[in-house]
Amino acid sequence: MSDTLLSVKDLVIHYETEDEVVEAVNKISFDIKKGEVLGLVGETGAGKTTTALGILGLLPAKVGHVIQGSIELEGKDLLKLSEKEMRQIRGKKISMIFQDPMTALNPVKTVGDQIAEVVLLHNQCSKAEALKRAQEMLAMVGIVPERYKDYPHQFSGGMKQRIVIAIALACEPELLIADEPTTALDVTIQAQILDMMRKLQKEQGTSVILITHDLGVVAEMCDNCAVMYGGELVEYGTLEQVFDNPKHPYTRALYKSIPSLDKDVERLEVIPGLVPDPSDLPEYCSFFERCSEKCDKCNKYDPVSTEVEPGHYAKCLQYMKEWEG
Amino acid sequence: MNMKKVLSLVLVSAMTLTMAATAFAEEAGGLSGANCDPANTAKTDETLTIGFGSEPSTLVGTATGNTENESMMIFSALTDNLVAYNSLTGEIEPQLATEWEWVDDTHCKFTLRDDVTMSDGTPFVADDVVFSVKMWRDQNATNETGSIFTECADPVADDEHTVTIEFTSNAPDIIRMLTWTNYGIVSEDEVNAAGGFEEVGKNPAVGSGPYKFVSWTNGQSVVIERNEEYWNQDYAGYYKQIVFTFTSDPAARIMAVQSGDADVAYAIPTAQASTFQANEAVKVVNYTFDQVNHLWFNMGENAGATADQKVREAIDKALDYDAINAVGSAGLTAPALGYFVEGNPNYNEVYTTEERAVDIEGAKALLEEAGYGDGLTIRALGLSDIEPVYVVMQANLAQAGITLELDIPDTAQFVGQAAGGDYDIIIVGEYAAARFPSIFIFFQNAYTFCIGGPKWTTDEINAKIHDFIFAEDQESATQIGKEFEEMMKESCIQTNLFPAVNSAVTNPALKGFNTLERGFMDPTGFYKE
Amino acid sequence: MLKYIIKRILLLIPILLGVSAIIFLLKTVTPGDPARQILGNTATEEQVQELREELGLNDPVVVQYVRYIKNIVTKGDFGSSYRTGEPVLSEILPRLGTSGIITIGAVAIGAIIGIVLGIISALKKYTWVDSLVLVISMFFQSVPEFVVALVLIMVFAVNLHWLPATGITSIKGFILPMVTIGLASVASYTRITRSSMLEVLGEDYIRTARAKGQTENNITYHHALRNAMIPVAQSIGTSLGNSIGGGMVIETVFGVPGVGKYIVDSITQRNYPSVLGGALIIAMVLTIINLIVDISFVLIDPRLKTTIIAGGAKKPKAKAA
Amino acid sequence: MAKMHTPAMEKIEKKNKRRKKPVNSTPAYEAWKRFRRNKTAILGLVVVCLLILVAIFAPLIAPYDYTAQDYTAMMQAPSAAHIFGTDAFGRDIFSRVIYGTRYSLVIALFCTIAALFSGGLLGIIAGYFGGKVDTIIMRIMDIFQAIPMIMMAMCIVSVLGNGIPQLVAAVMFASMPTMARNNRAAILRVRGSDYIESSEAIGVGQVQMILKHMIPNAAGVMIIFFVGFLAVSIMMMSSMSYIGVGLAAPTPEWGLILNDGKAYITSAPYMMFFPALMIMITCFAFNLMGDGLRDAFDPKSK
Repeated sequence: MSDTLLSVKDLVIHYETEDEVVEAVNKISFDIKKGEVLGLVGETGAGKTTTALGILGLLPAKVGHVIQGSIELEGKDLLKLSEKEMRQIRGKKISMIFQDPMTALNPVKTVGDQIAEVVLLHNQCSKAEALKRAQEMLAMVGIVPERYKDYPHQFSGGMKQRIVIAIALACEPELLIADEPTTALDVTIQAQILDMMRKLQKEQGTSVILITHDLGVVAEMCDNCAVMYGGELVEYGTLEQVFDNPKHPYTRALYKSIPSLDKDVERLEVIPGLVPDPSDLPEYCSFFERCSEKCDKCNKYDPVSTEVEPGHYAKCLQYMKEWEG
Repeated sequence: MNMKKVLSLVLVSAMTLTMAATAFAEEAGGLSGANCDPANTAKTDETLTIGFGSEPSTLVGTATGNTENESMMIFSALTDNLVAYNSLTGEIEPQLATEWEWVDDTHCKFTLRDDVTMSDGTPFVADDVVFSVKMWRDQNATNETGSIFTECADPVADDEHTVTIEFTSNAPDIIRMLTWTNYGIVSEDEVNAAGGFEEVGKNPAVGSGPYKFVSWTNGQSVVIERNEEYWNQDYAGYYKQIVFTFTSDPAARIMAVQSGDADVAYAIPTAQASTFQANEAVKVVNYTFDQVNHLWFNMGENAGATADQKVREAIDKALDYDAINAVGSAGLTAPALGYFVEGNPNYNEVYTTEERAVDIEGAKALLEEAGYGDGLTIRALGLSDIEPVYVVMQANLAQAGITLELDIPDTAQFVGQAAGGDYDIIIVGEYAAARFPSIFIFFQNAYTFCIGGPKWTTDEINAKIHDFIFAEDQESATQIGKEFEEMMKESCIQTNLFPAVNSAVTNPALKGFNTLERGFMDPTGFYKE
Repeated sequence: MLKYIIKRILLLIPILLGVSAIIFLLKTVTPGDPARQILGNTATEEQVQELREELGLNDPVVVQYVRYIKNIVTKGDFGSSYRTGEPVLSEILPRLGTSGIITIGAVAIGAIIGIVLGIISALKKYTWVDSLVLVISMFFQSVPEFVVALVLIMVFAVNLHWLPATGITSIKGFILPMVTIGLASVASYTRITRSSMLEVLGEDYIRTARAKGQTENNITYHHALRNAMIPVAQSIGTSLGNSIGGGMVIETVFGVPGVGKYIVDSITQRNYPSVLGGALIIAMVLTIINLIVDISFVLIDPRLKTTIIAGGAKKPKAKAA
Repeated sequence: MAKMHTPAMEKIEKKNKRRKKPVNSTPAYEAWKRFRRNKTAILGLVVVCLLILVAIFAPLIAPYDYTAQDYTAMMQAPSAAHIFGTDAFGRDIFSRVIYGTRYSLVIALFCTIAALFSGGLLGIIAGYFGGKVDTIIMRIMDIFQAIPMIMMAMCIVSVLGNGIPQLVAAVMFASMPTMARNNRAAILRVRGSDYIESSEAIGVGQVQMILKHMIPNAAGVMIIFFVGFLAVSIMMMSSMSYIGVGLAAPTPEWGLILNDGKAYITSAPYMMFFPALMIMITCFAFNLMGDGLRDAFDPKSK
């Protein structure tokens, strides 16, 4: 337990509006060790971002509600903390970077100020020291430090994402949540950003939750991998386990749909049907409609995540005794 | 919204007015410029603030022929006249001139005081009177001020303190005109020092009057202060300083008095002032000033339906004179039965109340005869002050099938239309306190530019007016006046509506509200107990 | 930056020509003869015609117009007032000061109250507070200006004697006119601030700030407010401009010698040089203020610096004021 | 069906049972749903409907003829006989205010339509064509803005006399600059959006572009201006009467009644209070409705 940084247990998050209730996250549990990079994979609407916002307590006011579950960071359940205590954690212990760098920075403040702000928030130091720290961070993310006086609109998309990362890592957080950090960037810039993130992660020993829908990025960056579908964690394991020996039908279907160089295939395999409507989820297995390996009992039970092999979990009826019965 | 004090501007520009104490001005009038009220003896350092409706363009009207009321009133505090009118006794009394006598039928010799100094410290001498008369004659050739000196020779200064002035005639009341505020004496040195006739209006350091000019902040205020070396020792002058401010909205002017920023709100529409009778925070002053509002029918060359006497009589029958009086003078006076104000020596009761009663059927019959059976539309011209009276007429005439359209332009446009006879009916009054040479001005074609009136006259009318002005004694004058009014009534040239009333709202503790001629207020008579 | 300023100033010329041309047209159409106004109603026709000749009023309109423009361009002479003979410029400038003070004060009052109410209703969206703010700010926009003015005089001058009822003999005389004009503009500022704040609070960089652990208050005042102020500043700029000449009704009720009252009085007295001079000077002040406002945006919003300096090419997606 | 049942879900299920058949949500329906939820906007709408009814049935509601003068009952404070009291001519203010609803609403409507077709149209053209046309139109608007509104109004009235068409013309000229600027901004926001560029790509003609694409999308913003301007034009009418260029006497237009009563503000405030109240209620209702419409049509700025 000692080296577990964050453990999420039975987390349920709903979005309640006047017309409908969206079950975004349904009973998710996972742990992250210090220095571990966990890839959170899944199609859009699978609840990845909601999980991240839930951890940081940034769910939209009046609409986002944590129904049940606990998120323990070093023994303390974040959901029980007051807003004031939560603020001390955000940016200090856990920080987050978002998808679209173009709008992630305040257009009317200099980048130096925006980095210095998080430093000033969490350490007792003068503005000058904070700005010096900001320049160090700029150098770390590969930007000329003297440009700390410039404004966000004077940087390209890739440069802006570097600044956002600089802000996130300025206070050397223990956990960095990156919500599709490179999706908005083109491939070449994407590779540079990912290399830089891996380098910084190694140096500072930060644990990272990398949210993406791009399996290639996961393969390159992550130690463990968690696959999400319909707000549930359908498979969890080390990179090798999940990539080389996928257990859950959805994960297997995902790999089939990746174009590979060595096999020349006329048409790519596509998973039939659509992602389930989160405001109208079935009681049974959410992947039932689209599953190619289902049996007639699959629409009666909602399977529980079972440990198929040490450290490799899958949420499918195949690995439960009800499968034969 | 009307920028200028409308009613009196129209009147004073074309007619002469007289000063008269009225029944309900709270003090009897008296010598203009002197303390009319014996109790006014104190001399203090207080400041009096008078709220006028509009700002004059000059403060020495007679230097450029300007006739704005506000400039006349301020000018009257700065200067003295040769003679003054005592409204109590009805006599003309000495002021700068100790005595005067007619030398022949056009020349009058005045003996002057020798103890008076002008505002620039120089003594007051005959040459100053010569200069002033020449100014009146040359600079005011086309208005009443100059009308009594047209084509007269320059006055002659017989010695330091006697002067002989030539007049157009020796009409009995011509000397009385010299009591008007226009005829304040100024010296040539003072006018030249201020930069000549055009400039003196802006910097009027002139005259020998009880107050001297201090400053004029354009758009804001004019300040005058007490003349400590004033020659007339029995005049105390309670206030050290008088400030004239300019606020066009009457409601705002009254509020200034209520809030204590001002002491007098001048020229408030009578109906508006009368709603403050019950309010102890302010005192309402109403006074008539020898002027009756007359309704004139256009009979000139571009006259419309009103050229037909039957139409004029139909209108006269349809009007409800009681309602008009109730709205026009807030019921303070009774409907007028003659051309002059009751109590004026020339007053004749020409109409009976029965003739004044409303007769809709009679009006309709007359309209039938005149060929307007199926309706008639006529246009009334006026400024916003008189609009309420027109609204009453509108309702009255509607009963008789006559549609009255109201044409209420702003002052500049009104003056052009009223002089050009661009109207069917128009309400204008005439200041007729005495038999001044310009009396019955609407008929006298000597005054080419006259506001309103019938735009029509006959030799017979002009002859009758001449006899009236030059009648030897009052009885014969009143008799000729009666014959003239009968003539007007017989061909229904005009109808008398109601005596004009001026109103003001003042600080309740303020006393000494004296009136000058033409309903002007005398700023120098105020005091507190 | 300089090129942009010069371009905007050059744009002023067609505007001034347009304004003077239209007023000249209106002048010829309006009845009421200026010469008659100067000489008073007792002057004879010959005298009036003689003065009309002297003032060149009988020349064809075009000749008068060209002469007027030539005077301004060559000698900077806006002609002198028919009424007082003073050069129009010297009469208008002090009045411009009075109107300017009142306008700046009014806009300040309106903006401050408007922005505060706007922020409150943005933060307290969909609560009764939001509706209450809406009702309060709407109230002053729904009552005619001169009614508000007269009521304020009644309350503060007549009953409480705190402030003078009319005139600006004392500085306190400025307070009521400023409050009257200011209150009327509160509603528009509230609405602009509210919608701008809501838009900004939805932006990503606000979420980034929250992710930094920043407090809600700081987010509102340091991050959100500054960005939200850009459209608000634009509306302050434009209203600063057009209310300079617009305070006519208020200046009349309070008896304040501002530019609005000066023009109204000049129109009534058919004092055309003053009307023309007044309108041209207001047009100039208007353009200069709008220019200053645009330039000041650069201080608030660095993004505009590039668009303004780069020849003012407005991006099609620019949020127009 | 749901993974988990929470109280919030029950509430919604109950509500869904009551709703009849599902309605296809057009933008207008969505806007109406949002408008209906906004209580203040509904209040505005109700008051406006009430005013329209009062205007239509004025003769039935008003106890007296609005021109009937009774000089024996001049300036009486509100009493049983005269609910709002009588004015300086003894006319019943309540009847005049009720008839005034007709004048004020009708003239406000004409003014707004005139303003929309003059300034509004110019704004749309300037916004759509941009470039040279835009600068020319905008400069003309600057010129009109510099000309004092009162001079324009005075000239129109002094030449054509007092009357409804002259008043509408005066309000139209006075409002042209602001109306043009607002509509231009509305069109600019629409012009920049992708669906306009895409329809240009498929070769849609210019006139058709404006009519079929631009105006429907900018309609939301224009309706907001339309309703907002109704309030502004009523206010303008009252300031026009204050300056003396409004309608001619006996018309019972609120601005005129207000102006008649202005002289008696300290001594007989009721003469001014009731017309001012009616103007306030009407402008209030229009403004609230306008604000509700703004939220409904432009949710992003809600």
